[in-house]
Amino acid sequence: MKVLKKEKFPQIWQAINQAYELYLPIEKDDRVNFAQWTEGETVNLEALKTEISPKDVIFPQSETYLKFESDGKKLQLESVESENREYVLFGVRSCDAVSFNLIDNVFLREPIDRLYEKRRNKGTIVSLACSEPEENCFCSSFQIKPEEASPGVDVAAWDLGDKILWKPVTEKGQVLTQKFAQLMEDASQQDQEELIKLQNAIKEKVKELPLASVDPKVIKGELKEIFESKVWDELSQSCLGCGACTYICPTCHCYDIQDFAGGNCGERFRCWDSCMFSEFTLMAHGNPRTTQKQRFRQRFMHKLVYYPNNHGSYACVGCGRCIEKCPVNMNIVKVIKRLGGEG
Amino acid sequence: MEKIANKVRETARLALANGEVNKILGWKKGDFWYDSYPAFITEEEGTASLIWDSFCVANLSKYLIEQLKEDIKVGVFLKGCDARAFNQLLKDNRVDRDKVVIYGLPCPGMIDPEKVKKAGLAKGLLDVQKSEDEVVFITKEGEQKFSAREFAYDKCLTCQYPNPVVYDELLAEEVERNNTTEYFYQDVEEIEKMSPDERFAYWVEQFSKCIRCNACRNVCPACSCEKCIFDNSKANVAGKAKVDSEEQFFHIVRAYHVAGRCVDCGECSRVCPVGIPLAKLNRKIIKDITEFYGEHNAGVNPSLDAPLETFKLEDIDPFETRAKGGK
Amino acid sequence: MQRIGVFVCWCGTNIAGTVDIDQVKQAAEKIPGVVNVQDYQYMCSEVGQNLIKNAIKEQKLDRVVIASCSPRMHEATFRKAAKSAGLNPYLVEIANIREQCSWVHKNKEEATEKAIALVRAAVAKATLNTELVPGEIGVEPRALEIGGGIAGIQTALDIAEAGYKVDIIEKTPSIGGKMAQIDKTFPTLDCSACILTPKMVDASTHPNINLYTYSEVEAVQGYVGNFEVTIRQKARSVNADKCTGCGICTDKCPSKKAESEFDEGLRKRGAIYIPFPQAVPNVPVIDREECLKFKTGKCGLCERVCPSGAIEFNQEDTLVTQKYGAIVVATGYDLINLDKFGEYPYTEHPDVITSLEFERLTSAAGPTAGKFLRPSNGNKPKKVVFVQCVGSRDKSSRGKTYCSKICCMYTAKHAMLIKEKYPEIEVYVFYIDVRTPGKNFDEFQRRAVEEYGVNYIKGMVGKVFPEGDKLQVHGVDALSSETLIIDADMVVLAAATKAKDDAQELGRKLSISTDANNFFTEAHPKLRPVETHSAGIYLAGACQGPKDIPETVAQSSAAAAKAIGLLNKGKLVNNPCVSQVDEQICSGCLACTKMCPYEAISSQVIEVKEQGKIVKKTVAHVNEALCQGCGGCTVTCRAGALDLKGFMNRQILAEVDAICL
Amino acid sequence: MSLENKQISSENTSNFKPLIVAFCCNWCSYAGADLAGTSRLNYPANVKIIKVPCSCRVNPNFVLRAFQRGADGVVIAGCHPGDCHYTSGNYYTRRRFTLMKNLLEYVGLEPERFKVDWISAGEGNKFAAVMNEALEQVHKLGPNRKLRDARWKR
Repeated sequence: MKVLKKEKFPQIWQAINQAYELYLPIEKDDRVNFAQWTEGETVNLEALKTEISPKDVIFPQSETYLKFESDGKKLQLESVESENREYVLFGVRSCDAVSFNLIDNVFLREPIDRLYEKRRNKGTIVSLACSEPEENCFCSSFQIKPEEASPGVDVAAWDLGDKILWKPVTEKGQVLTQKFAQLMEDASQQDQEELIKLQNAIKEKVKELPLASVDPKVIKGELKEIFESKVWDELSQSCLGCGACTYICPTCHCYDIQDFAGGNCGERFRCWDSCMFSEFTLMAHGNPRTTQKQRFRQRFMHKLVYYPNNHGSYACVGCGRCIEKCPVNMNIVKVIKRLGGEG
Repeated sequence: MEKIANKVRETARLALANGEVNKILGWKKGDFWYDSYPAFITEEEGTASLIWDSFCVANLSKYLIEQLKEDIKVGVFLKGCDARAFNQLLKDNRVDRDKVVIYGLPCPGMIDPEKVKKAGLAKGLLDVQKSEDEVVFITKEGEQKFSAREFAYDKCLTCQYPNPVVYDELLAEEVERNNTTEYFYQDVEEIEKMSPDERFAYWVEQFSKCIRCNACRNVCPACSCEKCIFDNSKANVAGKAKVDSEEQFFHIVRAYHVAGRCVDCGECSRVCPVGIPLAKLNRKIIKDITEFYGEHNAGVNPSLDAPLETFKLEDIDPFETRAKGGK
Repeated sequence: MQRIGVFVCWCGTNIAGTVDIDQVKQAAEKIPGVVNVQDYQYMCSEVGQNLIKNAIKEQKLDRVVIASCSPRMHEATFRKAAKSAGLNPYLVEIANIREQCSWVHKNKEEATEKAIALVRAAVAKATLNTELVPGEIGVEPRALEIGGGIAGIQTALDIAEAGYKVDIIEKTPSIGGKMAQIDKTFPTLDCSACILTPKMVDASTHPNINLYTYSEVEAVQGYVGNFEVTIRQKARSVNADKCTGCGICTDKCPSKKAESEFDEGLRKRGAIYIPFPQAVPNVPVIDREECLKFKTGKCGLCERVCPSGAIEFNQEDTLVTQKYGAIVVATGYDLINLDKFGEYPYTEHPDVITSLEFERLTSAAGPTAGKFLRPSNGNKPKKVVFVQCVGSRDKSSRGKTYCSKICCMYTAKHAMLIKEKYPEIEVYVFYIDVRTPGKNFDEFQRRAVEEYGVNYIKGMVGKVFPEGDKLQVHGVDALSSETLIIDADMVVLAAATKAKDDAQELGRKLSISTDANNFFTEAHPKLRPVETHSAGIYLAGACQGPKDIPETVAQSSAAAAKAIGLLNKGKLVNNPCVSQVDEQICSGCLACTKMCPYEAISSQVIEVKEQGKIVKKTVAHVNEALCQGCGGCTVTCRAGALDLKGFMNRQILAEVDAICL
Repeated sequence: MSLENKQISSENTSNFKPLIVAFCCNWCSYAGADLAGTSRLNYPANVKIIKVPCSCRVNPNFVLRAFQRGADGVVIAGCHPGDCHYTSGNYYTRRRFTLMKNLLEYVGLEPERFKVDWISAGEGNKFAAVMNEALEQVHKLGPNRKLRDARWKR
């Protein structure tokens, strides 16, 4: 276990940036989001949640598959090799770190999504424990421990005031640590004690959170029964059908494939899509889900029923972003509660 | 506001009880102090959960498009901006006035939770109450009073129509808001003062934040098309790629499509999850329309022609470069 | 994939001199969808056309792009050729590489590059072209004549003679118009009434002509061949069927304060009146603003004296709707208001008159029974000054920039009429230029000078001062630079002509345009002088611009010929490039209906299936016969539910893309 | 994390060949362009015309699309107000693009890059003059990068 003094931050950002692409929560216009670090950016590790989840680092909103060029009537294809260097994603909260695993479940199982795999393998994830969980956090509802490193992260970190505690977890994490060890110190006994104190404090805070009692297990019954529940009619009424929730959500991972036709050349790319949109899964015959109720139901059935059936865990990490961002304050917590009979 | 809230509940209960309407659209309270959200009530007993507080910002009028597809009569609570939105929907032939009973709510201005959070007052906050020009934050530890203006949504600070412009029943006395128009175009003027390159840099930075979630469009009462051109892949006007030029295209066209139809509710800016100040585009167009064709407040009087659906022979002509001739 | 043929025309050296034809061909061959590329020296020649026809058949082409001169030149030619080869003519696109390329660019490399881009754009558009089939619409065999002056009468008679029904709408109580007010006509000096009144009678008695006098156009709907016009027949307060025209009522009417419109205010008329003795129809009308019965409720004398009980005080305006195949607009002109011409005290001094007032003063049927007397005192004038171009050729805001065209001639006529009757009266004419083109016109004017001794002074009148019972005319002789002061007894002003004040309003009802001076705009100033841009609506007479009688009559017969040609067709083929509604996408906001200049879009309620339920939905509906294909609605439609066939959104976007490569 | 490369390949300004897309109404301006041709009035070859029935057929989408695709300038030309073949189409054009032009300038486009003008069928001179002027101004400004799609290769 190492310790990294906060005063060393500028140095380490610079150092990491030389060897890797570095993604950090960066503050711009009062808003904090993950972005690639460049000299002079304001890094904000205090803000608990970035506005949008960091999933776009491992799964960019748009990604080109291949480019094509036509010389006269012959079409030449050129697959796009990711030119990205290895990258470090620093300051990921536990919930977001877990979301990566959930997306892995989809993309890294056969048939493996090569593009995703490649990008994912190039990343070293440094998590940062949540010292101050917020009122709309409910990660504990999904057994996520904000005080600990989530499975899958390469380095776990905790904020100890003027320094962070740095614990490599995986081999990749070790490599990263070794590369920049000269900027760190070994953690002292006192640091270890402080960590335990911090972790206990976080646990206490999490228990006190207003949404601590949210429990997706209240949703019981057969799939068909849940699917046909009257509750969907009621809940979906206020949904505007925008994709704000899906695009800020750390676990939503649906995408569309489109072509950009550029005359003599062009490219095929994938881009995020939202099940809330009317054109989602549009096929030649039309759309299987024609009403907002169906689309709304799809999103939550997927997160709370289908995905768990397929992968054994809920496709929600309780980050609370949708609670914050939904224009009409509809969110997964209201859905869980209502499906569990509350209401 | 609590007194009016009682009236809201009573009005809704009566309307359902005596069969005046089959459904009520109002607001309910959720888990948090700021969580006032749209409620759709068909049973008399359900009306007890209705509320009216400083967070009832969601505009209920656009829901009428879907709701009125059933053969029912709907009672709806509308604030000043919501009522303008309703009129715009009426003008666009999207709602049937005869199937709607409007309960007007003069609006004292809504409180922006973001501002509360930014001021560091959100922690442990249990309730927020507003009376006159004061806002009271209630926590376990006690109460704190502030000027309400400090926490009002930006859009409420320049609101010109706090009182509903259309209603069947007004549930409270009209409010007076001394919002001068002086600041109305302040944001627009600031941008106008920049050089073209500065303006472009400003907007590129704003637009590049866009995640294409369409919240701005979907919340907009002027964006009521059955199928938006941006949702129509056959229209071939925009892809979904996260590319600057497509974001610019989307936002410019969106602003143009609501030109002369925007009711200035500011919802686009409010709901944008990444904070793009979209209303500044709409305000620019409102400013230009006012300057060129005279004041037109969309949704205030739906019988007036929308500026882009009509013309005058003597309209200004910024284009004529040379006198006619040379035949 | 389409099978597109590209045909590049050399146009001799017109194109080939500046554009490298081979390069264009090579580039065209590479465009996806293009299967056949050929060039020829003159593609529009029979050989060239056969080249295209054969290629269509042999190569099974389903689209044709011709790179040649402007489509305005030969699009029709090539479409016809394609059609004869079995290809829908709307699958042909033209790349304009002559007028818009080879003729305006000198650099061969650049011109070739541009020609390639234009071909690419045409191919891109053609790829998305669809077969279009023009529809057929019937033609109502009846014409409407708006305006009952000489233009309207002539047109109506010509159309009626051809065997079609014609209705004349006249705003005033009688047909006849300005010509009826005129005393004599130039250059023959024959009596205006003598030649006009027989025509008026012909019109009123012709079995194919129906008069709506004292009537106005309320609304116009429909389109070429099928106009639906609502006519407002204003309440005459006299039952025309019962009235015998005996005139007792007009004699007995106690109110005699109104100024006679026909006599330009130089005579009074009763509240119930017949505008002039030869009026057609010879039925009086009650001026409700003057009538004591209407003003005070008392009187009703006319009702009591009428031997046939024709007076009907409670008559109301009636609206008649009638279908017409063609409309001729012949609403005529007016003289400008002289209020702003303070230098001539027209409004203050009774002896300063307009030329039209002069006509009444010299007319045998006029207020002075043809005796030329000063309106102020009834004495015979000794000196008369004519001032030309009062408001004509005047760039200031009070006047008109154009030449009123008729004034030089009628002033010469007026001068001669005075001299003919009263050789002792001195006559002066102030003029800027004397313009007398026209058969026997110049000879006519010269006679005024040479035979009658009219004093023509080149120059303008600065001011007219009333001085005792004289009018002191201060002018400048521009040729001698001398200042002239003439003690005149009368001053006659050749006031500029102007379009009718309500021309624009009528234009809007008819969807025809007016120019900066409110005269109706012809479809082409040279080649289509009597047509408007709205098919089936024609122009006759001074409503299109200042004209004298012979010109007016000639144009009227031309308009009649056009109208007859249309009515005679029986069926019309309409432009297939019209708007269409995608009912699935249409939200029914109907913004398009407000914008459409032809009222071609209406709303309709359709039933759609939504979630298994039948739901009623309002959508826009395009009347293809009305739509002229401007495409303005497509921009009003935010969702793109409206699109214009032949110029679809996708086609234009494809052109933009292709041009920007 | 956009698909775009950070920089649009920098074009050599000295060889800068501006592209101007001109939408011309069929009845006046397209005919005006033809007249410029029959009168052999020169204007640069970089002006490329798309024919539309009326200037009111021009959708703001088309203008934006042209800029996306690398146009350095866009011109809409229609009949003079009052002379519209369809009586009132260009009055709508005038309103629509008065607002649109201002909006485009508001988001940073240089005013010289987007023009609307009225050119009658008889104004071949004016057509050439308007195009020459547009080109000259755009040339001064250099290649347009605003609103442009980096994926599009001209």
